[in-house]
Formats: sequence, C-alpha cells, structure tokens
Amino acid sequence: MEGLFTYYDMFATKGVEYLIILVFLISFIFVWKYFERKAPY
Amino acid sequence: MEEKTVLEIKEPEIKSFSDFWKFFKEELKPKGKIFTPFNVITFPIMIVGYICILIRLIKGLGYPVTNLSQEFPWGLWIGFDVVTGVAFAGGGYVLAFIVYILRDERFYPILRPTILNAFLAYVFYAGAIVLDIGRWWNIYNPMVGNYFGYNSVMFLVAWHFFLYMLAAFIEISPAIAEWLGLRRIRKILGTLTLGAVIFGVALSTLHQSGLGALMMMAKNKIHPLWYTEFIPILYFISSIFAGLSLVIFEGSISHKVFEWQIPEEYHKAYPGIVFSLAKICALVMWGYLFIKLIVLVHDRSYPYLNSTMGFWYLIEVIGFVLIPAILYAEGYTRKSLLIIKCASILTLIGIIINRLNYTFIAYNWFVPLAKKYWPTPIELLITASIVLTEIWVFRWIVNRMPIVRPAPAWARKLESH
Amino acid sequence: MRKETLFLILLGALIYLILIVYGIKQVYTAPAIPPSKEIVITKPEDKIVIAHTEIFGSLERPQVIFDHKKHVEAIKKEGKKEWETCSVCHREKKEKLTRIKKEDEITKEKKTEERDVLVFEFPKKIVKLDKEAYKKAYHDECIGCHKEKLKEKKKAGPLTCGDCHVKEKEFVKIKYPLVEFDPKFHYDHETKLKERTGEKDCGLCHHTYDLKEKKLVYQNGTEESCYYCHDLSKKKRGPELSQIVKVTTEKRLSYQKTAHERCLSCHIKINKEMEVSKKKGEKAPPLECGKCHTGEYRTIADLEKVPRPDRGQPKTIFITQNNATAKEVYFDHSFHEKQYKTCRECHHERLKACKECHTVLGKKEGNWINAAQAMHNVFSERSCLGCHYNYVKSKKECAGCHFMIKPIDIRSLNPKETTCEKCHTGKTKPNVTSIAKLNPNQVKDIVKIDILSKEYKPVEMLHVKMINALIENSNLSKLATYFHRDEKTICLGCHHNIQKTEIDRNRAPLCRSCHLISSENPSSTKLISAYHLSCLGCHKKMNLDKGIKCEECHKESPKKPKEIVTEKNWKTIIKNTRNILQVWHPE
Amino acid sequence: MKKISRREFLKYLGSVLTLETIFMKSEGWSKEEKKEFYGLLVDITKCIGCRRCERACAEANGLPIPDISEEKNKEVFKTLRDTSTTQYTVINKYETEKGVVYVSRRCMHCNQPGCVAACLVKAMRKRETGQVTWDLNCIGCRLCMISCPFGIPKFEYEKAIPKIQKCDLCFDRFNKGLIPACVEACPTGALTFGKRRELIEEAKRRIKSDPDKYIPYIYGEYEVGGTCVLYLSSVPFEQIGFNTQLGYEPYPKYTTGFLYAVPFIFILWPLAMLGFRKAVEGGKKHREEEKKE
Repeated sequence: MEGLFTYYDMFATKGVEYLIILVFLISFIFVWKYFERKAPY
Repeated sequence: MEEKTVLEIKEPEIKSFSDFWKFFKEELKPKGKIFTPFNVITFPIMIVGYICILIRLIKGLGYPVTNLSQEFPWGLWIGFDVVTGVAFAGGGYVLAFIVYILRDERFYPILRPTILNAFLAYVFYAGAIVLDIGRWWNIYNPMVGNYFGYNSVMFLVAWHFFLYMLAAFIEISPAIAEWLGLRRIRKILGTLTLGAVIFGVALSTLHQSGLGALMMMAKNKIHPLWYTEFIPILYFISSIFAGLSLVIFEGSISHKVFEWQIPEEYHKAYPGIVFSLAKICALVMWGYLFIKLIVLVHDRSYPYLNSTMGFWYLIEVIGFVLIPAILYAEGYTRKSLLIIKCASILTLIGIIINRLNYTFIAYNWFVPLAKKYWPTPIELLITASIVLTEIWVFRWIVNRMPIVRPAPAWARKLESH
Repeated sequence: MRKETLFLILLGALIYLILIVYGIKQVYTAPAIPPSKEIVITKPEDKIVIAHTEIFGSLERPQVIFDHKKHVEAIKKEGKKEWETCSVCHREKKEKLTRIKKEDEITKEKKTEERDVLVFEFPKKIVKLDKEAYKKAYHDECIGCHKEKLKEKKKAGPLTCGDCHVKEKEFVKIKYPLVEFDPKFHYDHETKLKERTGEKDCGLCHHTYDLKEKKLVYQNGTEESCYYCHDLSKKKRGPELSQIVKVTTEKRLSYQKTAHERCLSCHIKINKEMEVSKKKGEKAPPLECGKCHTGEYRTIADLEKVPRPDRGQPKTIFITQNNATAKEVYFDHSFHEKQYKTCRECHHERLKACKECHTVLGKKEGNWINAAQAMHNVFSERSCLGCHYNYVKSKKECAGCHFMIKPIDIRSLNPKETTCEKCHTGKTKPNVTSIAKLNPNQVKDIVKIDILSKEYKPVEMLHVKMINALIENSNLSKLATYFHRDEKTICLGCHHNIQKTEIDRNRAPLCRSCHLISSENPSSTKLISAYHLSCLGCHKKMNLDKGIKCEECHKESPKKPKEIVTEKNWKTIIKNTRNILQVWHPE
Repeated sequence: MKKISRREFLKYLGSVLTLETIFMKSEGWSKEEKKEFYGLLVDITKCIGCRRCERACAEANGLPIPDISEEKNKEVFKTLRDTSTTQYTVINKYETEKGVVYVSRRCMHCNQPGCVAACLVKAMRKRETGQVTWDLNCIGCRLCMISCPFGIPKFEYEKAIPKIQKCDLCFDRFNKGLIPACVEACPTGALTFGKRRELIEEAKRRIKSDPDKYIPYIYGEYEVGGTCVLYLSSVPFEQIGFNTQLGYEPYPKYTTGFLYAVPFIFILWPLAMLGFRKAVEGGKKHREEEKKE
C-alpha cells in the first residue's frame, strides 16, 4: 500500500549503492594485482 | 594410446547436387569405432527419449508426461533446456566478440567449436521449447501471419532465437564450405562472418537478458530475494561466465576425444587459452557478485536472508558464484588446469540452480509441499535425449568438418584478417 | 599428489551435494508464514509477568513469570496472617485528603485527614525510572530475600539468571479478566460500609484533584468514577480533565495501580479489624487475585433490580437550556440508568449534566460540540439518536426492518415537524399505548409474488401473520411502542423510502413500482435482489430458523428445465466446436 | 517524364483528395462514440453463497453444470477452491469476525493486464469495452499464467488440444446486448454490471450511505493499475483471500524497462563494436609499423 497514502522514499538506498561501487572499484585494483602476482603464463 | 590415425582429408569435387548427395551419403557412414562405451550408454537413452517425445505429442502435457500444474506452468523443459541451455550457449557470442571485435587471435583455435556448440544448442535446446508449447501447431503464429504480439517479451525472445540460429549458421558455414570444398562460396561466406558476429552479439545480449525479462511480471510469485527490476542484467552477465565455463568444460573433454585431429601448436596454445578464459570468468563473476550485493541493498530484501529461502539464496550466491570465482583465480595464478575444470563444473551447476530457482524453486515458493513441482521421469528422459542427440550431432560434425582441426591451406589464405 | 587432490575433489563434491539436497528439502518444506509464537493465558492463577517494557524497551533477557500465590503462601508459613503479608514487599504511604462539606455553596466544615495506604508497586524502595536502577532494585529485593532464606536454611527461590528469566516463557502473555465494579458491587459496598461506619461516607473511596492547591479534595455531592482521571488508555479528553490526566500520567497512577491501592488497602484494614473484633458470620473481604478477577460479568438484565448509586439525580427531567429554541424533551433518567451498567456511558467526561458542557452554541469545555450535535449525532454511542440507532440495529427483534432504514440525521433528511415532535413534546409527559392488532380486512392476507417466477413457483407471503408478529415484537419494548405509535409505521419496515402519510391513506406501493426488473443503472437494485435482500436480509438479521433456504419460500417449478440463463450463448458453443481437431478427439 | 501542365497537376490533385475522403468515411474515421470500460461490482456483503452464478456461467459457456443444491454447497464450501479449466468463477466461504462471508473469485479484467502484455500472438486481448478475452491462435506457451498477478488463466494440461480457460465477462453475450450470465442469475444483486466509472461511483455511494457496513476501500480501484472487476467488502480484504500487497503499478510496466531499451541496444551495439574493431585494428597496425622501424 506504500506510495499511495504514505511517503515511500524511492532513492533511500542510493547512498549505500554508491559506497558499494566505490568498494568494488578499490577491490578491482587488488584483484588485478592478485592476477599479476605469479609469473604470467 | 592407440596409434594416431593419419590425418587424411580428401576434398571432394562437388560440382552438382548429385555429387553432393553422393558425397553426403558416403559421409553419413560412421567413422571410427561404433561400440564405444559412450555410444552404448547413450544410444538407448536417446531411443527411449524419442518414444517419450511421441507420448508427449499424443497425450499432451498431463500428469503422466509432465508434472506441470496451474501453479507451476513452466517446469524442467523451459527451466533447464531453454533458459539454461541458451545461457550455456552464451560462450559463442562472447568468444566471437573477443576474436572478431577485439582482434585477439589467441582464442582462434577454440572459436569454431564454441560457435558450433552455440548453434547446435540453439537448434536443439531452444528447439525443445516446441515440446513445451501446449498448442505447438500454432508455433509459426508469431513469425508468420498477422498475430505479431510485439508487446510481449516472448515475441522478442522467439524472434531472436530464430535470428541467432541464422547468425550462428552463417558464422559456422565457412567450415561447411571447407568440408564440401566449395572455394568460391567459402570466399563469400568469409566476408559475411564479421556482419554475422556483430548482429549475433547484439541479438545475444538482448535475448540472454530477455529470458530474464520473461520473469519480470511474476512479481508476486517470485521470492523477494530473487525478484528485482534488474533480472535481465543479472541473466545477461551470468550468461557470459556460464558460456565461458561451458567452453572450458567442453573444451577439456573435446581435447581428449578429438585428440587425433588437433595439430601440435593448437595443443600447446590450449592451456594459455584456458587460463585467460578463467581470468575473464573470475573477473566477470567478481562483478556479478557486486551487482547481486547492490540489488540486495536496492530492493531492501536483506532481512529475508535469515529465513530458509535466505539460506538457499546464500548457497546459490556464495556456494556457486563466490567459491568458483576464487577457484578460477587460484587456478589462473597456480596455472593448474584441474582447479579451473572443477571451478567450471561448479559454475555450470550454479547456473542451472540459478535458472531453476527462477523457474520453479523460488517461483510460487509459498505453495504447500503437495502442490510443489518436481520433474517426472518422462521429462528427465526427454531432456537427456535432447542433450545427447546434440552431443552426437556435434561429434558427427567435428569428425568431418574442419572445426577442431585447422582450416585447409587455401581457406587459411582467404582469412584476410 | 594425485590421490590427495582426488580425495579433495570428492570431499568438495560431497559437501556441495549435501548442501543442495538439504537446501531443496528446506525450501520445499518450509512453511511460507512462520506460525506466531505468542501464547495467551487467560486463567492465570495469581501469576504476574514482570517485563516493564515501558522502561526496558526490547528485553535483552526473557521476561520473568512471578508466582504471587507461592510467595504469599511462603510468607504465611512464617506465621504472618494473610493481611500482614502485603507490607513485606509493598511500601506504605501516608495519604492526605481534605474533606469539604458544602450545603448550597457555603463550605460548612473543612478538615484534612490522613490515612496509611499500601502502594502496590514492587520495588519497595522508590526508584528512579531507568534501566539500571530498576534492574538493581529488583535483583536486590528478590535475590536478597532468597539469599536470606537460604541463610536461615529454609526452602528458597532460585538465584541463577536462567531460573527466573526462563527462555520458553518468553512469549507468554498473561491477561487478567477486567474486574467490573458494577452497580451491585457498589450497592453492597455502600450498605456494608454504612453499617460499619454508622453514616453514609462516600469520601472513603471518592475524591477529586484540586488543580490550584494540588491536593486531593473530597466534597460531598461531587463523587465521580475513578476512570475519569485514572484511565490513561483513553486519548480524547475535554480541556478541563486533560490537565488532571496529565498529573496522573506523570505520577504513573494508572487505573490498575490506583484500584489495587484503594481496594486492597481498605480490605486489609477491615481484615485487621475483623481479626480483633472476631464477629461471627462476617465474610472477610477477599485479598487473592482470583477472588476479584473472576471473569464473570453480570448482564444488564441481572442488574435491573439493583438501585443505582444516588448522586442527587432527578428521576425524570425536561431537557432544556436557557436560550434553547426547540421545545423541552421529556427524559426518564431512572429508566435509562437501568439500561447501562455505568454512568460513564453517557456522562463520558465528568459526572455533570450534559448542558454544562454542550450549550446551544457550544463551549470550550465541551470541545465546541453544541447541544444539537451532542444529542443528535447518529454515529456516536452517547447521543440520543446514536444510541437508539445502535440499539435498534443490533437488537434481534428490531434489526429485521431497521437494518435497511437509514438513521434520521438532522443534516441529511430535512426533518419535519412530526419527526421532531416525537421527542420534543414540550413540558407534557407523553403517554403512549401499545399498538392494537391489525384487523385482516384492512390489509391483503396473502400476497402472491409471481412476476419473476421462472425456475421457482410464485411465493405466497403470509402478509398479515408477519405484520402481527412485528406488532407483538414492537409492544414488548418501551422504545418501540414510544416511536412506532401506530401499526402504520410497521409497514414502513418493508415499504421503505416512502412518506408515512401515503401509508395512512392505505396506499402502500408495490416493490415493483420502484425496483425495475432489469436496468442499466448500477445504483438501482433489481427487483429480484430487492425481494431477496429485504426478505432474506430480515430473516437473517432476526436470525429466524425458518425462511432461509430457497425451498422454504418458493418450491421449484417442475415444468420448466432448470435453465438459469435466459439466452444460450451460441457463439461460445460454436467456438468450441469450431476447433475441428477437438471433434476428432472425443474426450 | 512528360512535363505535366499546371492544370493537369491540379486535376490529378483533386482526384486524389476525393478518393481520400471516400476512403476515410467508409473506414469509419468519423468520430464514433469512444468505447468505455465495462466492469463488474462484486458486493461481498450481499452474497448469500447460493452458487447460481457458477451454474449460470457453466450454462452460458458450455462447461459441465455444477450441482448447487444445499447439501452439495455445504460440502463444496469446506475447501477454498480456485477457478479451474471447467469453472470460470467460484464462490469461497470464509469465517471472519463479521460472521460467514462468501467471496466470488474470477478474472479481474485488469485495465492494463499482465496476460495481454505477455501474449506474443495477441491471443489474450483487452477489448475496448473492458473484457479480457482469449482466442484460438494461442500457442500455449503459458507466459500469461506466469504474468497474471491473480493467477487466473488456467491451462488444460490433460487435453491433447489444450486451451487457456478464463472468464471473459461474457464478451459474446455483451456484444448481443446481454449482461453477463452470472450477473443475470444473481438473486441478491451482489453482482452489478455496468460502466467502470459508474460502478466506482456506485461503490463510493454505498460506502458513504452505510459507513459501518463496508470497509471504505474498493478492491480493484487502484490495484495493479486498476481492474474492471471491483470488490466491496465488510471485512478487511486480506482476511478473505485477496492479495493486498500487489501495489499500484500495472504489471506490464515491469517489462517496459527491458522492452524500451531494445531499439537502443540494436543501434548502439553494432556501432560501438565496429568502432571498437577499427580502433583495435588501427592500434595493431601502428604497433606493427613501430616494430618494423
């Protein structure tokens, strides 16, 4: 019933999502380094 | 190891249709031994499967044939054959994209088998949809006649199946031309492949995500953990690493089976290919996990995690995406084919579970146990026979056409890439 | 290395297999909605739930179920009388009350007196209202006492946390049935206390709170119900009472606390006196929970004979106000008193006359609800019209017709003189006689309804028999005889939505004249539904056992086939046969 | 091409215009009365559970006729039934705090139906007058069963020539000017047929006239974007088998996200890939030249 008689914030979770994306990009550096760690084939 | 049979390729002189027919009949005869263990096991299953298909056509989709009910309109055939089969065939467009668009020549040796696999998968698995269609005599309605239901996702998916079969056929047709030795046609087909690839990749992105969009309108039936607005995106990305995992898994088998066809330098290059594929898979899965996390947060469905369905969701996400991703990464860094093979098997099972979740496990999850769906023997038999027929046809083609072995000299010159 | 990895792979495969099988089993058998765990006990043998959620919020440890009876027995075993046991755990308090005796506005005598009263709150010491203080107070007193008993080598209660905070009892809710201090209780207490103290002294229980001096005051003639100030659950309150309620909420004097304080302290005092005086045959006032919280309630019929507490209210009143325009309304107060168990039903704010707050133009004390609104509001339980309307809609005998008749609301229907004069009779007391039976020739005896008969035979309605039955019903109740006045009004039960004057001219219209057999307009009820809604509706509302099933009103007509739909839909039948393949496969 | 003179040109233009108008008139482009949604108002407080609507519906649609005698009703009401391939509408009995209540379950004929948006051969169609009807050109893919928020379309699995069975609000009878069979058979006027707008006004009038009889909510007014079948009840809807969490978005809207994106992907992907290929190729040639120097 939300939205018609009560206020429903559609973008409430946008903040957390941006944080997650940040974390992903940072993690990508380590993942890339991880792949380069051993002598590449 | 039995002694390597000599690689004799004799090119037929095909001038007229009769030559072709004569040559074709002669090629129909099986090559190599007949009573191998694989043949002995699979042949009876296929025969029984075909009988079941007949039963299905006569008796319709009632209980003894399938366990479908009003609560579960889609069962194993759509869930496994069509949706998972097409996801596995995703390797075709990914490799075509890498080889033809990113011009990365390293993957050339496994390009042709993957495309053949994709083409056959579409023909057989997507073909299975005809079995699941209740009024199959109207199957041509969306294609021909004036019943174009352009408002429906299924319309898009149906047309794309048809078009992608064409695109894949054009991509594989050079091999057929080489088999028949038709030089001029081979030249023309060579020019078409780039167009077919670009059209194929565009088509594939759409209907891989389209299969997800089919479930978009079951909002109140699918468990909130699985239902999101981004199902198409999840389906598309999971089809990338699903396809690649199948390429790795099937590659390892076909390398053993078609050992005698593969030249030395392809053999040496094979591990390198597999490792780079594993790397791509690991990265894509890593991205997929984060998308799942974002979707979980976006739909605020994380409180459902501590319920029984939550437990099953975690098995699917952690057990079948995170762990295989780690295994792929480990396999890449440790350079061990075995770990990568295990990871690919796990991902394949993961994709099957994910697709079946959407079709009948997390679908109508609140229905009591008595009404729940589980596949009947006939359904399993028919699915198995379709898969096995596809493998048999694959083997027939690979034994004859230059799929696994390099193209004949004159054809290689044509490759102006 | 080969065997090792093989073993590792097999192990991994096994774990995954178990996970999948277990997962699917759980998913397939999990109940969609988890069953709610709350257990409600309505027959509590003197057990109390100690949770104080208003202080602790969501509890870290499960709630404690305290067995009050066991503890009282234990203290009794140590030689204490039953009425002495209370002061062991509950603290005593001095309570000051100033008594004022007034005869027509002059204060005769004014004195303050003091009484010692037991406060029925557990932590004996007065404790600050926060988690730590409460926790410490409870633990000191409970565990302290248990430890003492252990030192004296006596059987003592549990000491460890788990014994009191029992996990299984986490969702137990204990509900004590409400004690209803109905007029019989009030009358018995009045007479007994009069014998004991010699003269009628309402000050023993009643008092009011003087906002200016912030003291408890008792003035004769202003006795009121405890619920007015102490019922903290009720939200809406007039401007005057809300101040007092603010004080009671601050001091946390909820109805439950004050009732126990007032009743049990008095009972203990009497028990003590009876111990000394040892008068035979006198029943000691009860002290155990179960004795008062019995759960049985007396109905209005039982309380018919019981005299209501006398508070100087007149027997009959002519309701009027100084600048009222309408005529006076004769109101039989004593009769209406007997219709309710408490005065609060009508005197919802203070025990004063309605006109003190609901003046003709409305006053701040009355929340600006003027007299007309207070008396005529159809949807409130306290107004005259509202109460009559609810009574008529709920009572079996009246609901038959009245469930269809709309309430007379001064705003919607332009009220005519006749309807107002029913109540506004001026200074004269209206005398109303019961309605005479109907003479048959005046009205058709049997009415045959056959206009719609298709599947069923026509209906023979025993018209006069029904009317006489309704007249009998109407004569039984005083309200009905007052308002129906003559048998013509009974006809309005079914021939509704028309003026009574037409009925007086013996012209009651047929159902068909307003209800069409079939019409495009969705708001007009079809004839077939008009018949069923009114006849079936009336029988169901009066929950008669006859006249509910189809057969009882109209038999099935044998000649016609049992076709409900007038016109067969040929197109769908062709559509089914058009599927030619279907014809070849006879199902 | 012979240069045509101005007069010839005007003559030619005139003939085209006349043709145009004739064509327009015959094709009925003239502004005819815009068709409006017809719907059904189900007043649960009035239903007495006599199941005559079930039998009328079976008679009108050539389905097996149910036995609706008193004893059979009592026995049938023991379990909650769903519509099936042989019953387009069913009555279920619910014990609620307001006593026994009979609830009729049927297709809701949504304004924006999920089943119509799902059908790839336009077998499920939403007619201008509000009815949602099924047709024989269906291929039986059963996506409509998945997309219906109320789970109404039923598929005849046991038949070799299966059909999707569903109430179509007696569309054929409606075209002949008749009201649906169940409305005609209902003795207590629980079912009322009429224009959706009038039905909503009527429902609001009924709520206003007996505030304590009805709960002030018309089920179907906003549910899934509004449905043509509207329900009035004296008991909260979740207690009598209605799903009140369906939200107000019409179900087809959930697929628009995907379908609207399709053309853009078809345009952008090929361009991007071609561009990509050129860039990669350019890069490769460049690197080869550098290696040569």
